[in-house]
Amino acid sequence: MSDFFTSSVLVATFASAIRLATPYLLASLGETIGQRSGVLNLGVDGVMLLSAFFSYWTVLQTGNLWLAVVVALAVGIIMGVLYGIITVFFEATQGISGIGIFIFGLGFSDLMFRQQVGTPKPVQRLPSVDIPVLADIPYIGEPLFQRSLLTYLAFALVPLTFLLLNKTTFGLNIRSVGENPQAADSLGVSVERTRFAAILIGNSLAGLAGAALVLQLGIFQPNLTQGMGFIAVALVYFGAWRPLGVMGGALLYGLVNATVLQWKSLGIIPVSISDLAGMAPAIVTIGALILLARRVNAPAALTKPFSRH
Amino acid sequence: MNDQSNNLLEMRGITKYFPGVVANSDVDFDVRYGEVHTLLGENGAGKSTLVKILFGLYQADKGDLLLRGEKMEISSPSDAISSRIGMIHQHFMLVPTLTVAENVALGMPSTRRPLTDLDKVSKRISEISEEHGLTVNPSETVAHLSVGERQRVEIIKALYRDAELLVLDEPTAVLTPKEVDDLFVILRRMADNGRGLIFISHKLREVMSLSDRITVLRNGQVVGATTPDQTSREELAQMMVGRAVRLTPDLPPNEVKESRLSLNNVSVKNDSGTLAVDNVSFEVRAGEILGIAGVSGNGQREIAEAIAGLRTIEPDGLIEINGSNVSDTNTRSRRDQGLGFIPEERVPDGAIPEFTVGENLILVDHETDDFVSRGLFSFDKISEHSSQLVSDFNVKTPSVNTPTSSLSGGNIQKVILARELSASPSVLLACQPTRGVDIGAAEYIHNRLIEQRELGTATLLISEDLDEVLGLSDRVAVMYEGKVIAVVSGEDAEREKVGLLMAGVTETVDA
Amino acid sequence: GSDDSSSGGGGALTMAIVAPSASDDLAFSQSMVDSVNALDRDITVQVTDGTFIVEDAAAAIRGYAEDGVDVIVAHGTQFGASLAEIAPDFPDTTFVWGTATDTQGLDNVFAYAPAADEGGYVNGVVAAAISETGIIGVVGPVEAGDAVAYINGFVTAAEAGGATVNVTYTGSFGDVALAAEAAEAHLANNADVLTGTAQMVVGAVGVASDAGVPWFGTQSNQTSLDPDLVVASQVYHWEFALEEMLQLRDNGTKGGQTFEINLANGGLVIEFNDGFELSDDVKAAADAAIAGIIDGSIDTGA
Amino acid sequence: MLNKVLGGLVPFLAALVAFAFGAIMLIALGANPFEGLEAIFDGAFGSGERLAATAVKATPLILVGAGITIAFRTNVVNIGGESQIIGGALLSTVVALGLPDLPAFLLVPLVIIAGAIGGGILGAIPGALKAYASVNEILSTIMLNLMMVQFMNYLLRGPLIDPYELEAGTRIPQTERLSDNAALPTIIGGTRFHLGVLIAVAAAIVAYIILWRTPVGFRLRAVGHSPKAAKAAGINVKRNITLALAISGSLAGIAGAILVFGSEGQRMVTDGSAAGFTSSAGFNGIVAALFGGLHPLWTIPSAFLFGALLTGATQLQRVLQVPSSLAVALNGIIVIFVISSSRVRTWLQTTLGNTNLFGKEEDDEDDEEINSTAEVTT
Ligand SMILES: Nc1ncnc2c1ncn2[C@@H]1O[C@H](COP(=O)(O)OP(=O)(O)OP(=O)(O)O)[C@@H](O)[C@H]1O
Ligand SMILES: Nc1ncnc2c1ncn2[C@@H]1O[C@H](COP(=O)(O)OP(=O)(O)OP(=O)(O)O)[C@@H](O)[C@H]1O
Ligand SMILES: [Mg+2]
Ligand SMILES: [Mg+2]
Repeated sequence: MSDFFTSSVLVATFASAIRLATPYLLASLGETIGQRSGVLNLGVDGVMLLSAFFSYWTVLQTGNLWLAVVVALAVGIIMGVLYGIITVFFEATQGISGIGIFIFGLGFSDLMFRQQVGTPKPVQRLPSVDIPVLADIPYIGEPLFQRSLLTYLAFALVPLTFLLLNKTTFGLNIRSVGENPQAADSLGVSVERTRFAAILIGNSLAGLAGAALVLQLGIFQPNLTQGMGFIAVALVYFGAWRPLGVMGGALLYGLVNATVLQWKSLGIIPVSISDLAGMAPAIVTIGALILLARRVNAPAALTKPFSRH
Repeated sequence: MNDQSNNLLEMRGITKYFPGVVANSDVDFDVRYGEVHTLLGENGAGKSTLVKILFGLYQADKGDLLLRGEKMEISSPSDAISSRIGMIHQHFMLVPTLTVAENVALGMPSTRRPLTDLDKVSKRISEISEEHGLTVNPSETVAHLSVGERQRVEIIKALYRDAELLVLDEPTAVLTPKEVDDLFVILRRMADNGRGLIFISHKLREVMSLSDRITVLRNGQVVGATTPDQTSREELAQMMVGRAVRLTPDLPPNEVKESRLSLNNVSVKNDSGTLAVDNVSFEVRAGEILGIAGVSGNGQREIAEAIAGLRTIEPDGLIEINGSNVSDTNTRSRRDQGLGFIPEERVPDGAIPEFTVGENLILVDHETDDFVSRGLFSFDKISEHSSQLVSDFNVKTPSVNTPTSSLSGGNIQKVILARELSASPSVLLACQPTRGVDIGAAEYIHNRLIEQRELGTATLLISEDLDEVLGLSDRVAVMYEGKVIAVVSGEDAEREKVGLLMAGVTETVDA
Repeated sequence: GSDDSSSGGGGALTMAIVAPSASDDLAFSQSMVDSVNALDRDITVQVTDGTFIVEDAAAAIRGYAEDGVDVIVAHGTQFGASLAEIAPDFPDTTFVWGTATDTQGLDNVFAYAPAADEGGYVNGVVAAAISETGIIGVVGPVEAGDAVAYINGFVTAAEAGGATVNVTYTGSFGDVALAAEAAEAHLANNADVLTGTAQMVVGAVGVASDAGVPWFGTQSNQTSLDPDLVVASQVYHWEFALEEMLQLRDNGTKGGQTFEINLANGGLVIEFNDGFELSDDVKAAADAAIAGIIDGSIDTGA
Repeated sequence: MLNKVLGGLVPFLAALVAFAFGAIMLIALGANPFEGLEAIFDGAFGSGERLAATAVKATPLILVGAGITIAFRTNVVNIGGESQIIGGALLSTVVALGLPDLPAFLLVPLVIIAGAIGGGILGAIPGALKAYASVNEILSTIMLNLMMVQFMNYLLRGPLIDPYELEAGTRIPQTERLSDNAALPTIIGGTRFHLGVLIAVAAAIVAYIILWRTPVGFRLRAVGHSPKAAKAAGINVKRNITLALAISGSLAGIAGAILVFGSEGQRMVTDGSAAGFTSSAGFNGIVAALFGGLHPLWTIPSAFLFGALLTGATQLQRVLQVPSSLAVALNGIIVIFVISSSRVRTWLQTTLGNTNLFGKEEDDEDDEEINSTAEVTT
């Protein structure tokens, strides 16, 4: 145990937590925006898989990481348009149409991978970018300020999402259509347009999450996400639809995971119970919620299709 | 103002179909500058439908709409808003989680795009507040506001958008008498400033005092138009319902028997944890109606929920139903003890809109042997029972299999009443039993309550309609700031005296 | 992709592979597909992969049998029970089943298993020799199957070579991100050589690449993942066992025997990466280990 | 009448459009789409044996789907099918390991009941967490899915592993072959069609009866539509929320038991992932439930359809050598199209001039429930 409390191991654990948290954070922030507008998207995992594949494929073909990020964003937007049409215009049951997107993303990314790539080939990974001065701060410099640009973006999006939701007219519209679309409609706010826009933003961030995941790893595999998108959705509930809370959830989840891995590596967790230890992130997340004992209400119109008739 | 005619609004030949219903049939309706034009009619007569068409929420199947003399297409609320039409809906159109300023700013262009300009909005709200006497704190979250305050926010929203034609669909249904008086001062002033107002209400006293003109709808058709000085409440009632209606209930003498419901030192906290009911004791006896009068927000809701078992009481208190202590039991067992409960809000508390009328009628007693045999529902019996109740209570519905959501408010209320009264409760807790209900239905409900009293039910009637409380109650308890500050017998209860008590003025204070 | 790769036509032998994961996973499934394709015979090969679920695999196996395929490889232990049902219905078909250590008494079933601990041992010898910190990290999936054998062999050798070995089982065969972080954790704990097994290790190899840390592979040749840092891979050359089975079949024996691939029979091969310089001492130590395992003087500890 | 025709036709058309997409993908992969369709059809229905295989594949989907309808009708989302399947499988496996000698007529019902209990517990946990601790069920069911995989892996490679696997050193994480007395008897000889299929169909019928013919279901639906009204009427909201997820979970748990005792392997085995054991029935069951309009009875044919697609996919891959993930993608597309189609149907109904827009009033109860999918899951 004492091995764990050495500065270098703690720093590494923290850095690992930040890396693990990055895709969750991006996807969860996107889902937060969508849910605040009243739209549940269970398809995050599928969007992440598609964007992860296409951005990986872009790097494989062009070697251009930034193009890959743009491609991921584009995949997110395309899936957002699709999801927007299904949920906003066709008023489909959201919980389930999201699962449709998930299944499609799972199958299609796998199919494309086998067709276009086959055997996993490593590609360039996202470089870490040191932030001048801050990167040299002992202990926190490495985990916090020697990360990739997508990680910085993910964390920068926390206050930005807060501002978007709480300080802009668009955010006001989002919150109102998520709580009482009839009221928003009666004031001339287009519920359809607002939700559609929120879905687009949400899916774009899911797209970026896929890029963050695959470009941090530098390799793709069928079902690369292993259900990360679902965890991202769960973290929105953990964070009670607040960007800061969502960040807390992503960090907690990442930190428990990273700690468990460190402890396995150090032999603190014996091999015989390594699977049991693998349950820790989920247990801690639920446990934390029980202890917090919050009664935060979901956006009142969450999952409810709106129509005037 | 307008040269051609004095009409701000003209609706001609408006017709609107809903599945199985003609909600408006060839309706002509107009509003002049500077007048309050009242729409009157039974539940389901088509009043809301007509004004929703005006506001772009529904599209008329036939008919024309002229605004300021010009033909207009209004296909969405934003069209209506930009034509300076404002609407205060029958159900509040507020986002409870947002602040007053945010609710007002919603949908309006901001001067600081893309950011909101809530400071400016707040300032403007304060100006409007001052100008019209509509006090409200712009930075307060709407969820924390009283019903009256919410109503004010709705009006501010319309004024903020500079509405020239203002529609008020039953704005007074949930207001206290004082709030109604205040509102009317504001509305009158708005009309005097040249705005046109459409007013909808079931309360004839209000209609007579506020309106310049009155149009009466029945079954979607205009059946008459008049002015207050040419008519009377009785005549209006006759026009609406098509028959004579007794406006104030008559309470025949009745024998009062044993205590059925008793509260002893009951204190209850509200959702924010402060004491809403403060050490209240009273009892209601068989064959008696005890009315609770009070301005809303003085603990009536909490005391009702405490009696119904929906809210826990503080440890020292005691609630007994038919002599047994129910303080710690749940709603189910209180109902088993003979409690009937008509909640304050039909939806979402009293009925399930998605359920059929029949299902709502068995919501409480769905598990009795009458309806279940060998674990399974016997639909024949349920259907028989429901049809009986529908006809007994005069519920206007195509069938017992109709989803309750497509019934008018008054008819939903009748469904709830039918359910609760048919169980022959020994104790009946009736909260706002006629809120939003037309006079015909209200008369009917009052008669049923009186009938129940004659059958020996102990009724606790909680209502903000002072006429109703005074007309129906053997005794009237006045609640003020969580306490029962006076109990007067029905005969001694005069409007003015009770009104003063409701404002917290007790007799010892010199007038 | 996973499409057919025929090495002949006409009246040639037909073979089918039913494999649990992707046929190009650089691991278990690929090892079999590569091996069949490496057979020096006139064979038409069909592949159904991604059938971990026994029912799916059974449908495919039966389908191939009904189509008259001559030799069907059921490449997964869990398919055994299905074979017991299917094989008796198709006495002319040869079923090849592994990894397994017996044929369930079926006379048209051959069984096969790898001695994965042997390659693990050789890799471990080399790993301990090139490690400077003396700490080696292992990234495993679930503590099961041939992963355990490989890792046990590796640990035995590396510890004998004076190294400390930290083993992490991530709990998943597929979670690449977790495998990458497990590798990171090992690096944080001063490991300077890494190895691992199963398809999710591609994530860990990426971490090794970035850190410039040598990597040892198993099941398939993983040199393509990093031509500079992959030191050696233990590769399953099932074709040696397969060839023997086909010969038996040619001679009328349709099954009933069990094969192990190991260093001795050439079924297991330690494929060194020429791109990674190893000193002669180390090479000699590896060769000694191989020889020792073959002659039985070394106990791999598995 | 028009409503009913459209009601049946539109999802069918949607499925056709989805298949057209599948054909495009096949062409892109260089395969003949007609051969592809034929392969799927042949693989799913080509022989009695394959029909039986399709029915077996549909079995867990029916069970999970029927459970989903109960949960969704109570307005709780159950994404925890995977964990509940695993829970049911584990408990029934333990029972079979513990009582191998019990005669079949006792052991078979016992393992099914154990499955129901195991799954029920894993449903009741998120239910109780939601009702009594305000933990959202989407979060808790997702987390429980993750936890149960690890727990299964732990048990199957540790306490429950086949001793032979340790002895032989192969260490496949699987139990020993479980007692034959627990095996679900085959109903149609020479095929895999076993008792589990009938159990699933019966369970779906029971779910239907519970929901619409009993006071229990009445309360669940009341809570689903309006917890406040239910509460004021004296219905215990918390208990019913817990109950809904418990029932939903126990049906999934039965699916878990059937996956073990209806399999040829007659044992539990893991590849380390949940899907390796469940073949994602926990998710596909949701799809089946949706496809069936969140109606337990319609879940049966709809699960059969998806079962057909899944079995057909094996044949597709085998015959045309296209990756089976094509079928997965197709599956997703079908869901997307069908889910979108209910609005199209409403639109068609109105534009074709049927004034009875909602088609509710005089239609019988069942018809209404099928037609109103889009309104249900609030
Ligand atoms: N959206 C709708 N769908 C179907 N029918 C409707 C709808 N809205 C109103 N109706 C029906 O149209 C008729 C008129 O309803 P409307 O709401 O206009 O009545 P109202 O006069 O406002 O009644 P109340 O006094 O109860 O508010 C009623 O029969 C009602 O059931
Ligand atoms: N509208 C709703 N939709 C979904 N779930 C709800 C809803 N309202 C409440 N719940 C869930 O049901 C739980 C129970 O709510 P309820 O109001 O019945 O509490 P209670 O009064 O303590 O119940 P009890 O009757 O058991 O004493 C809540 O914690 C919440 O998770
Ligand atoms: Mg109305
Ligand atoms: Mg009304």
